[in-house]
Amino acid sequence: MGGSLNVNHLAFLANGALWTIGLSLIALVGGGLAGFVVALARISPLRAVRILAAGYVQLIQGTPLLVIMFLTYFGLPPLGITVSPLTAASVSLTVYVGAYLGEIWRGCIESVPKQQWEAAEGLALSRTQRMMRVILPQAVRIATPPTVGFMVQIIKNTSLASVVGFVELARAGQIINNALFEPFLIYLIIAVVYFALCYPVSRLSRRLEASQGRPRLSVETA
Amino acid sequence: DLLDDVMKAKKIRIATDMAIPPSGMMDSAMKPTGSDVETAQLLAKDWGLEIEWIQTTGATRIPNVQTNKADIIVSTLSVTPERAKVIDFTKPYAALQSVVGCLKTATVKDWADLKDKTIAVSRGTTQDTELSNMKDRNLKLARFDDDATMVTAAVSGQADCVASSATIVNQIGVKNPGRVFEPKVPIRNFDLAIGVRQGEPKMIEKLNEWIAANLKNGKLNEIYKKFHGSELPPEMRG
Amino acid sequence: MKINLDFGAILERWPSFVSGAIMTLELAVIATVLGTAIGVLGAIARRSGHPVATRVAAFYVESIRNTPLLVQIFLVYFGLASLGVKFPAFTVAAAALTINVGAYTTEIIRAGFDAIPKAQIEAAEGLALSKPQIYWHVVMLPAIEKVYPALTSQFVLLMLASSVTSQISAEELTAVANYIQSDTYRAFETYILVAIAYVALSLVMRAGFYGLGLVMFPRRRRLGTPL
Amino acid sequence: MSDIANVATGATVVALTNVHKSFGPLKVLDGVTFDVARGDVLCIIGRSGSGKSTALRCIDRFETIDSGEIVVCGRKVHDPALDLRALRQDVGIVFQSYNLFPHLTIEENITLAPTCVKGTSKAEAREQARAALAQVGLSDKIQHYPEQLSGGQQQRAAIARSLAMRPKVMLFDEVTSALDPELTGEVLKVIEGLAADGMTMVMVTHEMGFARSIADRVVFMHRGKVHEHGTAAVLTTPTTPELAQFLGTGL
Amino acid sequence: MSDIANVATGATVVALTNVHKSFGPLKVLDGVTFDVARGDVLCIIGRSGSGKSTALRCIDRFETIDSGEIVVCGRKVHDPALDLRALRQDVGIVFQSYNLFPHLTIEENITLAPTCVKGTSKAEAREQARAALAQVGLSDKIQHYPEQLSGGQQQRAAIARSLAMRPKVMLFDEVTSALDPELTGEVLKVIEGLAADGMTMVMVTHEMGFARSIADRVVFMHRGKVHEHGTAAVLTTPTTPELAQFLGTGL
Ligand SMILES: Nc1ncnc2c1ncn2[C@@H]1O[C@H](COP(=O)(O)OP(=O)(O)OP(=O)(O)O)[C@@H](O)[C@H]1O
Ligand SMILES: Nc1ncnc2c1ncn2[C@@H]1O[C@H](COP(=O)(O)OP(=O)(O)OP(=O)(O)O)[C@@H](O)[C@H]1O
Ligand SMILES: [Mg+2]
Ligand SMILES: [Mg+2]
Repeated sequence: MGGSLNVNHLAFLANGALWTIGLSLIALVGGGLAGFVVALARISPLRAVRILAAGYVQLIQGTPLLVIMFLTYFGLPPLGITVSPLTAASVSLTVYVGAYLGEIWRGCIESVPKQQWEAAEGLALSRTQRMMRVILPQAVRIATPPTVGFMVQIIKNTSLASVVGFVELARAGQIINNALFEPFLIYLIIAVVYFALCYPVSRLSRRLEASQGRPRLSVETA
Repeated sequence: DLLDDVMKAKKIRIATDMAIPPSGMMDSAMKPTGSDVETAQLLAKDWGLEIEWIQTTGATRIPNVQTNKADIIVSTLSVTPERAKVIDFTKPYAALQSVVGCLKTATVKDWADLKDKTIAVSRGTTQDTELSNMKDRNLKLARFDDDATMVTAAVSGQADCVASSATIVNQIGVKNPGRVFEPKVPIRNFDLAIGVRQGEPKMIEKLNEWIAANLKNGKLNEIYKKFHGSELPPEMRG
Repeated sequence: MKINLDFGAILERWPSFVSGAIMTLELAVIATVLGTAIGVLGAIARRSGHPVATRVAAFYVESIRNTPLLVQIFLVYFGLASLGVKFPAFTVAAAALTINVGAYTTEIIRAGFDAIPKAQIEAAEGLALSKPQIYWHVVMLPAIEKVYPALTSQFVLLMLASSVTSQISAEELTAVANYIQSDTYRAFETYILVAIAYVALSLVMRAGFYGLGLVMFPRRRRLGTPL
Repeated sequence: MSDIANVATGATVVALTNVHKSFGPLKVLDGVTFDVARGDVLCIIGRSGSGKSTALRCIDRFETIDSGEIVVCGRKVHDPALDLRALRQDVGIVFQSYNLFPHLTIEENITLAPTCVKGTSKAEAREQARAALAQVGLSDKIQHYPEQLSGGQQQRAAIARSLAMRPKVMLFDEVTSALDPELTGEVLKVIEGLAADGMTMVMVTHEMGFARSIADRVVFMHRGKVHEHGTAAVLTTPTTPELAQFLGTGL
Repeated sequence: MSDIANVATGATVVALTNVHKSFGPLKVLDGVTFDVARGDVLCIIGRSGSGKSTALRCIDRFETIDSGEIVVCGRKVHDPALDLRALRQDVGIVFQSYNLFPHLTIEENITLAPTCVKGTSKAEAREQARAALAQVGLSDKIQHYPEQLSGGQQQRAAIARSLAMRPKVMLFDEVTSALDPELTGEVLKVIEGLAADGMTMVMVTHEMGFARSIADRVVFMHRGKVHEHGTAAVLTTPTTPELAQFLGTGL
């Protein structure tokens, strides 16, 4: 044990960072699809669907991601479903991100003024046409900045995938620190790498916000 | 049957936490190393198997074998009756010599001197359980999630005493020459065993044979000495 | 493959769970109160137009928001130690969480300030109120009211995120769970109970914020439109 | 019922018969009855809160009613079996707040419904958009986005959007009250033009001068009831004290 | 300068002399000069964008000016050494959009400034609030929140809030244009009452009828200049074609 930081360690960290990016993309795509469904379900004309979706959101938003990951990876096999670490991480992140993005997007859809719905209705557009042609295009514009902002949280939260065996950035740093015992140095490096991944995304979301003149009211995880 | 499956596949999946030096860790080329790692490698070589490492964290060692994501655990598992209700253990292949270590300069001789001192310990380890049960000794424990964080706390000055293996206690001074720790108060020795999910008697039997043979021929002792700096207890070496 | 779930051994240890849950809640409450204070000051600094104050606040917010909480906690804990400063783990955990959530509340409250129509401030200026008076009487409460849902969600998230302070030996809910599960090797039972405990805690917090909202925004209560 | 018979002969296009409507405990329409003949302009006037907008919205089924009957172009509006989208092809509605779709150009705003709903070809819809915009005097703004237009221009574009669906009846709800006096003039001129072309219209308005000059019939609503009802002459010689008072303060 | 001398004798309360003001390239005030004597009501009229609001806002230092001079109650408004809060104790301003503080009751809205700024005791401030609300006919709404009031009531409460500071001059910027005709009537009645009590007032308004009946003097602004200036008589017999046109389209 011991030694000092060498190029192998840095390569190991870089590999971890790649997993961080990969998992983030999976989370964004999977969570995005789930979030879309959740958002539509939350404003569904059917009461049962609305309640179901609201319950899902409440449950997921009240549970730490770590626990969700754990229960997905180790809780499904006894039910006869085998999951690889990648599947487990993807499913958990999808379920988790879907709940948050769904809520964010529902807010955006609802913030399109009611008069726009009525105007579209008055023009005899069907419900689907109203949604697709009038409401969603406007909601997408509103939703872009908070969605990009939430991306930052996804990037940081993928660190919890270590529980299913992923050696992503944070876990890679931990493993190296456990060999070298240089916590200050190593965590500083990790902080810098995360910052380098997240800051451009934050900046982008701010730029988008500024271009819409809309203050940020979205929620972020720590 | 687990043993048949493993032999048929010519591959064994071994769960090890690579973040608990000196049992499981990464060398400077980022390859797995440590006493548990070499023990597992010896086993695989003897049985003519290939190893697939299953990286675990402290919390996921057991669920990994329970849910058949790993075949066996070689990861400083110490045997307690409570744990034996959940998984099956082999005969011990090594022992953990637990001590309370403090700064060399500290005047600590016995348990009474440890009163009111904060002792860092790895959460949920047998040392933790042991010290937690010493209610009448008024110990103050600070529990960390793993050995590495605990050692880091000691190295950085957040803790002045640690309860761990003698190996780890000695390691602190290597990392920070300004804070040399030495074993002060022995706790006791714990047996370390290989974990297998319940209901696999053939696997347990075969592992026990292997352990007995390698304790006898001194190979396990050699590995232990290489990483921990001391020999296995004599009664174990047989 | 089967796992026999047996909660008996875990449930026996309910006092540890309770004390862990209490510490989690304590951490959340402390960080919420202090984080709100930081948020208000940070938001004022960000809007002050003072070049140094604005930049310091912006640096604080960006560096916190773009790095993981775990890394921040390690840096605070080991950083303080290498300066020779030692505090109990609970203090460090509470401090790190406060610093973390302070950055998020700064952003949220700033958005609340920005959402106050300029006309409101002009009306107050027209009544000869001073700048601090305007902030206090006209801007603060409506701004917080506007962002109250976002703010409370942030604090609930903080409570969930406080689980990482187990890494620096704070004995909160996750720490207790880790202890119990490595002592008994009953990870499933433990995690299921922990999930239930966290959901319950988040409901408790939401209920608390709802009640607080009724007290803080009497208008909402009287008009029957609570947040 | 006689009203329905009338519709069949083509004389009556919109008929409300004894319509009641409450929001919770609040009675908003309390037995409203009036009708509009083809080609007529009906102005609804009255205090704020007297139920004018609600009456208008009921005609296009934006609100349900508690009892009574509304028949528009021969359709029973509150029949559960009503084809809602067919009704709305016959009826155009324009609100106070324009409600153009901000993400579409004026042309796209106008062609959206004809292409989506009626299956008009793109080219033809564009042709119709051009015609409708010419009608409201906005031909040069066809490629602009709504936010690039002044309030009066936006309101005229909204009218053009409804006109492009070639409705049989147009409903206007205080279409000028968000505008300053000068922009109001522009919009009123467009509506006058429509009246001259023989469009059937129901409009809620606060512009008494305008109502006087354009209305074939006037309905004065008061507390959810039709309080007076007659030709534009009632605006100069009111017969109830309430209307007199309303007109007195009305400017 | 003669204006300042006048102020000293108490005759002139507000005086603008050759005031210029641009927003970037846009010249909004282009040499505006007028004054208001104690107890007089001055109405400013003119098209949208002609600079009326800007002129009013300059008087209360909500905008800075590029050149010229404004003197209010003997204070040079654009003197850098001006005590801004003292000026605003002398001048009350009421905007088109009410701007009541939504989280405070009407009483709290009114007592806020007297207690914070003048150090009036709570009890006394409450007494004054009651008096001011009586003056605007709103005594029964004292414990309500703004959103529980109608537009006209909100606007009257805003006037009461300004009155409670006992200003020497009141500025009104289109205080009725967000209101329907009936609510407008309520507010205008309050302002008439103030005029009768001898309050000095400057108001921007679109209500020509009202200006006619209440104004001692009228200023017609056009493209940033005072285009006509005289007694209320100019509203019936305008001397410039621009004013004649404005009055024609103004309703
Ligand atoms: N969706 C609703 N829910 C509850 N009450 C409503 C609703 N819509 C309207 N009202 C109430 O019904 C009454 C009549 O409203 P309506 O909009 O028809 O009045 P109006 O005559 O159009 O007034 P205005 O001139 O102010 O537009 C009002 O008191 C209003 O507050
Ligand atoms: N803060 C500002 N920045 C830039 N331009 C402004 C600003 N305020 C006003 N203007 C412009 O100055 C001109 C005069 O504005 P002002 O508000 O004084 O007009 P007004 O006579 O009050 O018009 P209205 O009757 O519409 O209220 C307008 O063209 C307006 O667009
Ligand atoms: Mg209406
Ligand atoms: Mg103006």
